[in-house]
Amino acid sequence: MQLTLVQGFLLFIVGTICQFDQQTEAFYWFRPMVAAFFTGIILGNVELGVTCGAVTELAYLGMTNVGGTVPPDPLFAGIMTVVLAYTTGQSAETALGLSYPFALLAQGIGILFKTVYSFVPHKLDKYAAEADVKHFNGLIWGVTIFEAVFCGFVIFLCSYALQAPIQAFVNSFPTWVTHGLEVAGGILPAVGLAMLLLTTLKPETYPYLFIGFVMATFLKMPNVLPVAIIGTSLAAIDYMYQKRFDEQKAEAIDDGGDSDGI
Amino acid sequence: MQLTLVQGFLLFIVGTICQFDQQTEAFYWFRPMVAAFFTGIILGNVELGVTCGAVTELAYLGMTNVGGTVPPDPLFAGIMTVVLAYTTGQSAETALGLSYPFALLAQGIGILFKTVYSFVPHKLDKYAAEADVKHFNGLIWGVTIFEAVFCGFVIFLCSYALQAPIQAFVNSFPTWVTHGLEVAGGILPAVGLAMLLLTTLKPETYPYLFIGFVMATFLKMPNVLPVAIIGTSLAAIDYMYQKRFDEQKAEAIDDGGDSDGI
Amino acid sequence: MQLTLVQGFLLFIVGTICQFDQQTEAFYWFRPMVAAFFTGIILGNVELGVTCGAVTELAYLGMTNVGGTVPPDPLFAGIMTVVLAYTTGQSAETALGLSYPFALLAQGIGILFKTVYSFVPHKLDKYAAEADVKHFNGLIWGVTIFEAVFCGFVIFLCSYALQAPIQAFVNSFPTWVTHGLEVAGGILPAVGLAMLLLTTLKPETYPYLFIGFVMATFLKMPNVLPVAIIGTSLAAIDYMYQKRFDEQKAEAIDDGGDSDGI
Amino acid sequence: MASNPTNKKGEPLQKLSKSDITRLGINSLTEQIAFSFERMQAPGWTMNMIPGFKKIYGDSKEDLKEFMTYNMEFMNTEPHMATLLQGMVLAMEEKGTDRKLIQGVRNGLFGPMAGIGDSIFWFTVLPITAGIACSLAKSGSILGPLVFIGIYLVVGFSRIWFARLGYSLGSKAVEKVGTATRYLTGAAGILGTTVIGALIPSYVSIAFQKKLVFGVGSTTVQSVFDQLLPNVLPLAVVFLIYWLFKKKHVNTIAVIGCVILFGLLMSLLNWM
Amino acid sequence: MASNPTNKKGEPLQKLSKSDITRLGINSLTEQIAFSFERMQAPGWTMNMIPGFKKIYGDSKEDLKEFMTYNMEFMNTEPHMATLLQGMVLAMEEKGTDRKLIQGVRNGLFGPMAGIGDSIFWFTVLPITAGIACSLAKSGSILGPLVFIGIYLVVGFSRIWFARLGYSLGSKAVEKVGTATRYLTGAAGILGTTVIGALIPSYVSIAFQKKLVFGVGSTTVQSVFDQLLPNVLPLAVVFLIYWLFKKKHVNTIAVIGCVILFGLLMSLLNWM
Amino acid sequence: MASNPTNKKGEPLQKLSKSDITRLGINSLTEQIAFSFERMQAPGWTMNMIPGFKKIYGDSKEDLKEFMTYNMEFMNTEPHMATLLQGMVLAMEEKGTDRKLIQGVRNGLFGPMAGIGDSIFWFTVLPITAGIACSLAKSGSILGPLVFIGIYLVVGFSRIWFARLGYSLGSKAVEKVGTATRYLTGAAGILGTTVIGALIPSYVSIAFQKKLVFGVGSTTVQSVFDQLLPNVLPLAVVFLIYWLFKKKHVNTIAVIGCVILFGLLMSLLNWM
Ligand SMILES: OC[C@H]1O[C@H](O)[C@@H](O)[C@@H](O)[C@@H]1O
Ligand SMILES: OC[C@H]1O[C@H](O)[C@@H](O)[C@@H](O)[C@@H]1O
Ligand SMILES: OC[C@H]1O[C@H](O)[C@@H](O)[C@@H](O)[C@@H]1O
Repeated sequence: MQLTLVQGFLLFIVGTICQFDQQTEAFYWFRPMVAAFFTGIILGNVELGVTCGAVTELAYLGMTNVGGTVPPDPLFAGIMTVVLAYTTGQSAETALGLSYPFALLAQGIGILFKTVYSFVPHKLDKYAAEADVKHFNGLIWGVTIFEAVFCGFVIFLCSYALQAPIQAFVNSFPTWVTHGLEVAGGILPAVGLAMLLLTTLKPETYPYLFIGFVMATFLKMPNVLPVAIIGTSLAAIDYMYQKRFDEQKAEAIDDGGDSDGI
Repeated sequence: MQLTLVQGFLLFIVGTICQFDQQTEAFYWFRPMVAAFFTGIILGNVELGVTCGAVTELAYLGMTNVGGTVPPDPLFAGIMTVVLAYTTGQSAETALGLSYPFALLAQGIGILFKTVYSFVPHKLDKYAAEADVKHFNGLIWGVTIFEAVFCGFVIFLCSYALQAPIQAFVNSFPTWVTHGLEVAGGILPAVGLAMLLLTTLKPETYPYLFIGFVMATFLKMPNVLPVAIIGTSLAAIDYMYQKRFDEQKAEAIDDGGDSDGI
Repeated sequence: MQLTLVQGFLLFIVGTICQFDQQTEAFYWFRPMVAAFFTGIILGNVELGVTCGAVTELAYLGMTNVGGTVPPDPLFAGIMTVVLAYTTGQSAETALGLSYPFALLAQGIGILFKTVYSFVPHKLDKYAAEADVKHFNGLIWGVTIFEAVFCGFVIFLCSYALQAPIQAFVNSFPTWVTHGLEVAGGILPAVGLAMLLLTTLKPETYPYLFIGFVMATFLKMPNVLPVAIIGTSLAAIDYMYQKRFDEQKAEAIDDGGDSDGI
Repeated sequence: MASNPTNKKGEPLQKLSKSDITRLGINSLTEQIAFSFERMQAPGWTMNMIPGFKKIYGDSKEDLKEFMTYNMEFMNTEPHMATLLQGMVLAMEEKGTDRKLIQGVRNGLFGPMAGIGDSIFWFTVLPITAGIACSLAKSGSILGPLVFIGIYLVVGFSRIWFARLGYSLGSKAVEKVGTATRYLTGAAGILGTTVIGALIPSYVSIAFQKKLVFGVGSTTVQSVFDQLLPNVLPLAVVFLIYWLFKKKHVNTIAVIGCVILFGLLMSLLNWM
Repeated sequence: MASNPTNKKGEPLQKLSKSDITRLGINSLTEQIAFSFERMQAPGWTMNMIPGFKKIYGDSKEDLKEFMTYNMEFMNTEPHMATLLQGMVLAMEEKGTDRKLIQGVRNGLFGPMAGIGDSIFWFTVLPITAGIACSLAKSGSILGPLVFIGIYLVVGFSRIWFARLGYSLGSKAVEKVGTATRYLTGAAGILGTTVIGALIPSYVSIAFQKKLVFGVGSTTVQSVFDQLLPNVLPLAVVFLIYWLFKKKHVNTIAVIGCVILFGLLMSLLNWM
Repeated sequence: MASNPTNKKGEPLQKLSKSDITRLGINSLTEQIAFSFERMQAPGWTMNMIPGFKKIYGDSKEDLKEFMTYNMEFMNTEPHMATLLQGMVLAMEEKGTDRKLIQGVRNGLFGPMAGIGDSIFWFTVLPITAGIACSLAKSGSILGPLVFIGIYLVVGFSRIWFARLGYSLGSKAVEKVGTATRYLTGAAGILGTTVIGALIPSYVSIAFQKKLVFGVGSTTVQSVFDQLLPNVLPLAVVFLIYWLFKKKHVNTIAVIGCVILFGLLMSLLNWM
């Protein structure tokens, strides 16, 4: 099925809004679950949107921008999976595979913006030095909205305007490339996790990493909540000991002081 | 099959003895496993008694009177399940369901006694003030035996004398009521556990609750023993630290005191 | 199939080398995995050697000489399993069963040597008192090589020279004896473990024994590595606390001393 | 502690023999006799100790009066733990310890000790014994009940051992009693709480009907809870009731009533 | 701390009202606005606090200059934690705390707090919410996205609560802020690391092709790794990348590039 | 410690070079040579260190006599740990440390170190290596034994590293050696005990025959034990033997004899 111009335009709007949300991380509308739902509404097939959203959400769970990194884009993946399932009539799973290059494209755009925008803080420094709140805020909002609109426009292009050529380009990828990108996609979440370890991993926390790992490897859990429960429990136990250590010390000092009188 | 008068009378005796045991919690003869066994002997079908005892015991495992609460009565459940299986020829499982109202009846009686008997300690206070051991002990034994005999008699009524009308009454319950009581029965053990938490749950022990919960949820264990083993291990580890804290403190005080001389 | 004299002789050499390695525990060539491999090469059927090695290795995993004990001999088991599979044409598993008496025989020889050799250190004491390094080292190497060669020779006998009579003797065992020895073989590793507990089990480490036991009983793990990981994690956590205890103490002493001046 | 304590008649206190303590252990099989919501185990608690007390204090009515009166205060703990405490009380009486202190120890301990006792006897010994007996009994073998009865004979008479343990603990310096009980309640709390945590999923059963779905779509309600955390409903119910007890001071009977109403309602709605 | 702190104009500082803090919480929904690799969240971080700061310091341009300038330093943390820190900063500003100290607290905390925030929001809330929503959505029911949107509305506006928490923490004596944050980061580290440990096997997927065998024999390559330790490859990859970051100071883009090349190579070799 | 220690000839002690330590590591591949129940590893232990000792003390026969004699005392530990201890001993000899102290360190450590060494080498490295090798070898591939041999070459020559570690530990102040070894044995104990706990169910196999039932009923004997606690029999056997060793001081050969008799008996009765 083909998209109409109106649908293309509505996708531009949804894309812009969700991309703005992706930049601020305010309400998580950039996640496939939500973006695909909106896309489904626009295309007049809510069920398709919801189903594709579920499939894509699970596949992109590990794709986080923890530490300021930019992963294959979940927003583009969410929208394009629905669009491709709609236009090609393929299953959600197949469409998910086809949408992967678009997620990579958007990843590239994201990196570009976050690099180029390095000029922004320097300008802001100047406004700060003048306590010029108006220009300060203006610049901030301006560049953010520009990025959002830009991405919305790319979505418009991918889904409506340049549908044919983009798809042709995508289809020209040999299988080994597509598959290779998928393999890489499976490994990519390791980057986010390693990044996170930079802040949480210390000699004292090492043991807990392995406790979590062993739990997840050998227990059948529906999600990470039981591990979070155990993690919190272990943290609480440690907290109590640390507190007693400090109290002890405080008391010892007092007692040491008092003992003079004995 | 019908019960004979002799069998009814023997059930009265067994009921009285087991109920006395239920009040003192001396030998756990009030548990379905034992009571049903005795009932089977009386009815001349030991195997039936044993089988029904096993089924009922498992169903009433959570029915404890921890904290002085009164749950649906395991003793009545044990005896009546055998009686009903015997008289109706139904399977142990079905008889278990049919015996539930009797367990509720006995629960009511139990609550009544424990409430009404609140007059007893006041009398005992008086005897205590006079150091009148004879009356003191006499009253105690008197009321306890009375309750036991009363319950024995109710068992006699339920199983022999009023067999027909009671069953008619029970059968008049609509299914949704019986099922509703079953649902409630499934939840009731939570009362005993919550009660127990009132004494054991403290900021320091919270983490262990969740450790136990996660273990039981995700490991396939035949019973709670492995958790008790782990609980004991964790308690021992904590004990060693607590002890070191105290030793440390003691030493610190000493050292503090000694250090004057340096 | 029959073994040739050359093969018998080569087995003598391999047996001697591996037995020497068993006495020094240098490279673990005495384990069935390696010894059976060499035997397979000698018999011209490497695959048979490798397969028998795998089967035997797993069965003798628990047979360790921890604490200086002597278990049913893994080296003899490894070699004889291949030899018997080769000569009788039976499967590796059956050959493993048939080789068990040879492992027991070698166990006996091992115990004998380690007992008789108790005269050695007394002689060495004398050389030591004279600082006579040459005789000291000479005696050490002499007795060790003698034991290795002796065992190599027994292997030669079992596999080539006395093949027939030994097998006849072995076959004369009634089934209940063979099975009884197998039952005992299943229990024997408990001796090594109990021995090890003599050095590691203390009031402080008791809890960890049960943690390991429960993990292994209720988690499906391919080997003991996950437990070692958790054990290391728990050791690290304990280490951190112990260290803090000591620091605390040190500080307390200091502070106690300092407090005089306040 | 008074050196050479005497009873009110001025006679020196006597020592309890080992058989006195054994007798206490056997007596305390009836520790829970005449239980009522008013004072719970106080009657049996007091009664069990009278013979031992008389041995120590002779036939001084004055002393017995005081003893019976202060012991008739509210008391409730797990019966084996009660025996242990009774042993401690008699040991302290024998030393002529101040009754304020004895009362303090008793009142401070019966709650926490209930926790450990219940964890051990109600929540570990019972399910394991029952589990074994049921597995033997399933096919109708009388070995099942016999094993059950046998184990509980041992459990019952273990009170003799608890009486001795309590007596020897109570004979220690009061200070050590304090330290020992502090460690004991600490360890007890951890063991007890761990076991309770594990019992929640196996004792409490609450789940929505298998076929109950949300208005839209075909996902069942229960599957969503299972997706969140298996056994989350039992856990939630226990915490809800705990909270009702702790913060709202709702009484037990009312809670049981609510549970029954809830069950009926769920049944009527065909939700569970 | 100066008693009766004033702004540069000599006017006494004003107190923030509860609604000022609420407003801070709402403002901070845009804390990550204008993100760039150069200073990351600094622009949004600064912008969000301006209204509150003005309330305290009045329209003293001098003070605002200083405030905006020192806040424009590099900043990156998990957004909810940022809100909490913003609350602390404003509370400290209100007390006229030395800016060196404020900066110290901020710079010392944003890293560790990112750890806990990411563990909670990215790695616990997201997969659980997604899991539930997906299970509802599988059959096409709009309940799935609606639940997702609903939960994240709550998560979004929870910033109001984080702002209040931060503000009340920051109002404490500076010393206590120190102790509190030390305990917090300790606990956070443990929770975060445990969760990350568990995510490694479920988020990172790397395995050799099912049919890939060693040249000789028919044992598959992957089965050997599984024999050693299931999920050992994901674990190894995470540690490898961690090591590249930590010891070799490789930058993120380079690592991502290597991962992609590696994927292509494995695909070409038909190994994965 | 004497400043400028000398040998009996009055010559100053020499320093060991790195290659001397490497040589010690290689020598100690034969640490267990001439093993007998009388002194166990003493001969190899002594022999391995002679070259290093001669390097330090020159050709002073007097010193060598003393050295060889005190080292010929009973000694038994895990071979890699022995290497580590040898390194420590030579380092202390080099500093002219009092031999009483050296002996103290050695005798205090060889037991606990055996615990950790055995846990690591016998009970972790061996089963894992064997597991991997067997999975490769199952189908007859020579990769299995080759991998096994390869890993154990590394394990064997790791003694060089252990010698160095021991030497550097021993060079520290004696006091620090004490602290380090205390922490080491603490951690070792925990790791070792955990691993042993896990090995009990997988190494010790004891179970009643599948078809063995009690006289009455059809429940099998083994199912009752499984109902109580899976693997309870292996656990019980290990504790029984442990108790025989610890409390009854039964010797190993006697225990092995009993086990064999027990096995024959069970086989005869057709119980196992
Ligand atoms: O909970 C403490 C205690 O309460 C009541 O007295 C009885 O139900 C006992 O069985 C229980 O142990
Ligand atoms: O890792 C901290 C932080 O880094 C970036 O700012 C964003 O990706 C946030 O989502 C993340 O929480
Ligand atoms: O148990 C310590 C030690 O004892 C003996 O010397 C040998 O069996 C070694 O393999 C073992 O490591």
